[in-house]
Amino acid sequence: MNKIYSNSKEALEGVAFDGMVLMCGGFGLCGIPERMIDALKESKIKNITAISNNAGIDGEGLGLLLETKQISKMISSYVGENKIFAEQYLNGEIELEFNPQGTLAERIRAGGAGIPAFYTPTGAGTKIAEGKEARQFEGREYIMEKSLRADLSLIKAWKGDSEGNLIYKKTARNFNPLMATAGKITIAEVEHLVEPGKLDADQIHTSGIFVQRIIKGSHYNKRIENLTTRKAND
Amino acid sequence: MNKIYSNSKEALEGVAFDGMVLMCGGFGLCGIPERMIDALKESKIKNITAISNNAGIDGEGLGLLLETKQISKMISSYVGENKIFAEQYLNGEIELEFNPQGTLAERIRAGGAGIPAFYTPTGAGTKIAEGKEARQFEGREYIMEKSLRADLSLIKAWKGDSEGNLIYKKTARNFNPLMATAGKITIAEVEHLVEPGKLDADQIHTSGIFVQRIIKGSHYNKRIENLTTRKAND
Amino acid sequence: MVWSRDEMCARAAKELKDGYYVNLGIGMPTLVANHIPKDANVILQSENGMLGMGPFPIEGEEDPDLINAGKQTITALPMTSYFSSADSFGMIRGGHIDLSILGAMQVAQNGDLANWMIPGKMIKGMGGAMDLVAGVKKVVILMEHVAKDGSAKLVSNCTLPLTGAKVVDMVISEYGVFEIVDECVKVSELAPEISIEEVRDKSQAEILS
Amino acid sequence: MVWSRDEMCARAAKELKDGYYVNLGIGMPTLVANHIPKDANVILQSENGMLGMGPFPIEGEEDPDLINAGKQTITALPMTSYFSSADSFGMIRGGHIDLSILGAMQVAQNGDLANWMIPGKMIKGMGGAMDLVAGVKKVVILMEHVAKDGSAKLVSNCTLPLTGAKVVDMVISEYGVFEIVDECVKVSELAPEISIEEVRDKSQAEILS
Repeated sequence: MNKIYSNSKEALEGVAFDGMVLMCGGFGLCGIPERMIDALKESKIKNITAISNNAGIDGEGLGLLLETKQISKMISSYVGENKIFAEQYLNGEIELEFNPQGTLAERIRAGGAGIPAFYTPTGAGTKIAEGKEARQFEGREYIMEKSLRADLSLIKAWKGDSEGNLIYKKTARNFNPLMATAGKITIAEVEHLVEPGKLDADQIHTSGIFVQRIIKGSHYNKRIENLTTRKAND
Repeated sequence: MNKIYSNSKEALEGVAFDGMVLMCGGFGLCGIPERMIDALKESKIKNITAISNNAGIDGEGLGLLLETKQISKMISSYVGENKIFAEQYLNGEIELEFNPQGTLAERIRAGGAGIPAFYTPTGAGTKIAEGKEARQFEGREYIMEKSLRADLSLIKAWKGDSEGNLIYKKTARNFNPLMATAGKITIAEVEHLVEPGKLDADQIHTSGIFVQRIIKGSHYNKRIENLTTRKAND
Repeated sequence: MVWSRDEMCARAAKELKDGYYVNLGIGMPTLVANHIPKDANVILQSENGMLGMGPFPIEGEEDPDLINAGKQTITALPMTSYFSSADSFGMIRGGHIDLSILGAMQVAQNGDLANWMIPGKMIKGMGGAMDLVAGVKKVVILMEHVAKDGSAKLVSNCTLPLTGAKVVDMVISEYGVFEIVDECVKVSELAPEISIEEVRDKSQAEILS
Repeated sequence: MVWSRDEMCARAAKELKDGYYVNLGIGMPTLVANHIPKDANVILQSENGMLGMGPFPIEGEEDPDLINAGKQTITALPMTSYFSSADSFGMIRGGHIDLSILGAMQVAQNGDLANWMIPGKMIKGMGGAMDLVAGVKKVVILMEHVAKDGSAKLVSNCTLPLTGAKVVDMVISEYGVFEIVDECVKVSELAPEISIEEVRDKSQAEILS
């Protein structure tokens, strides 16, 4: 069972299709699968429902797939800072479902863990609760949220081995480990691809069972959205 | 905010009381908080509801608290291999609630994560489903399970720092990280206590926010229940 | 001639395909690991929080922090990863394990399984069995065809409390291999010189050829 | 004399007690970090998956893999830990964060908060705000007392879509500090030379002394 593919285009073969539900890891531009997004752009697959915390920015991340109008619906918690998205949304070209960030994360985690639905206090008594079941537990109001799964999850890790075991770096972890569990097919893109045994078994964040395909990515942009620094003597 | 206590008896002071709900980490005798169990035995606290995957064995783990009749109810997935427990159960001295192991784990995880209830396929159509709400999602039957929290969680880790950050070792991890999140007070017992910065931030399994008190344990028995070996040339 | 326990395990091992993630139950199912073909990369999960379970340790090399779900000392492999009980059962419940082999007290022809409790007897608990049968893609039961008291274990309806409803896909006993399809038991393979009539005689379930 | 933005942040920082785990929202709340007393060990959480957030990096030392929820480059501390978004919001929703400081468009006297959406305008999304107000033990709003168009922000009922119902515990504006207790706004502290009448004049909510 070889999981290693030589490049992102090959990794995408046979698992991407028009109308698919896609999960894409990352928070802002931090920890996004840059090379797999490139391959998805090249594939010209369209009518994608994209589940991703953000929509990238113009020219970066999922912003690339918005430019080519490959995405028809987004499920996100925050899509600010993206002019193309705003344009397409106001034109009615793209559908948008907002989820509170924690609800989005938990729905994905539930999808991967075989939990079809759960109750959360988040959004109770707000617009988000409309059309959802509300229910009291011990005198507090909660709403029922359903799990999310994807036909394909594209995730980014720092290190991976040929078995699909993954380790993430710093805040580039974010949604990646959850999405790895919720994809019918998960493709991991890693900066360093190593032999099994090179990763400490206690430190593996995503077990290989969740990863069907893996590629070593390269030429990372890792663009910074809000470069913020202080003077050395602050 | 000093979290370090010099021994298990001090760590227990003011946070254990008759009738409390206790979570105790470990799977079998692997990864159990040995020294904190000793302190609990010494405390003579009684009428404890103990949430723990197993009940220890005679003379080890929660078995110690069974000997002294400090436990009045257990919520567990498996209590085999414990004569005292069987005796007390058949005498009606102790109440027992069986949870499927994954349901037990998920109820605890939910308790720590602010999820009051969730649906699971586990146990649908069995005795376990009796008295619980059943519900179909996409044509399959699920049952609703409620979260668990504890007044006090006693957990065991391999390494910890003074901020309460923890790293577990091998299969001694098991229920410990979940129980850390679900205790109103969590006391962590570690084999190695280090300064902050000595643990790699990417490798920390339990963030310090979940740990209110920490002790360095010692004199570990780490008894093996089923010693199983093979010949060197097998 | 009925299969020996060893032959039953060997037959069960044939269900473990290259690349499969597998959970083996406590008891006879654990022994199936000894029969996995060398050329098949089968990865064993242990529900106490480990993927990539290795063989038992050489004497003196046992580690009390490294046990399987049967609380036996085991070893790790280069591809091993460890995780919490919540993550482990997320893996199981979420349908990521390809196959599980478990023992049984009774299997009904509709796939109902009873393997955890005999009313009136001291109950040890279901451990992870209910989660495994609810979540794993394919559930294979490895069991003696008939109970020690002579009663049939392959039955039309389970009389013992269920571990899971309509969860069993296949039963392997000393008499052969039986698939449960559309709530019927179909013979898939018989042990040498065993006739379907013999199987029917030892079963209370309806056995289709 | 109303407080300056800096004074407002300094006042908000007084709510951060030694040992508190705190989440600071994007914008003015982020600046509160600059006013944390040196002797208080306040630990900052960033909901994108970090506990123990350090200061902004020195120029040239920024790491694109290390950002806060505002997507700003930041640094780690010796006690820092990283985790997934699911674990991060488990921490938030589970009530483990002691205090959160957020901005607002409107706060109602019953504690309702509106800070994510103006109907008819392009919506950016609620991000983690709804989870924070639902899960954090104490929610403090740091805001200008009156909107740019002159309308009151401290109101009897929110007219904008809610971020959370009955979630606000305290409001800090340039006019003072206001506690929301039993669905009433009570003055807790006033900026120098500010009278309660001035506050009432700038508010649409009923203000109790």
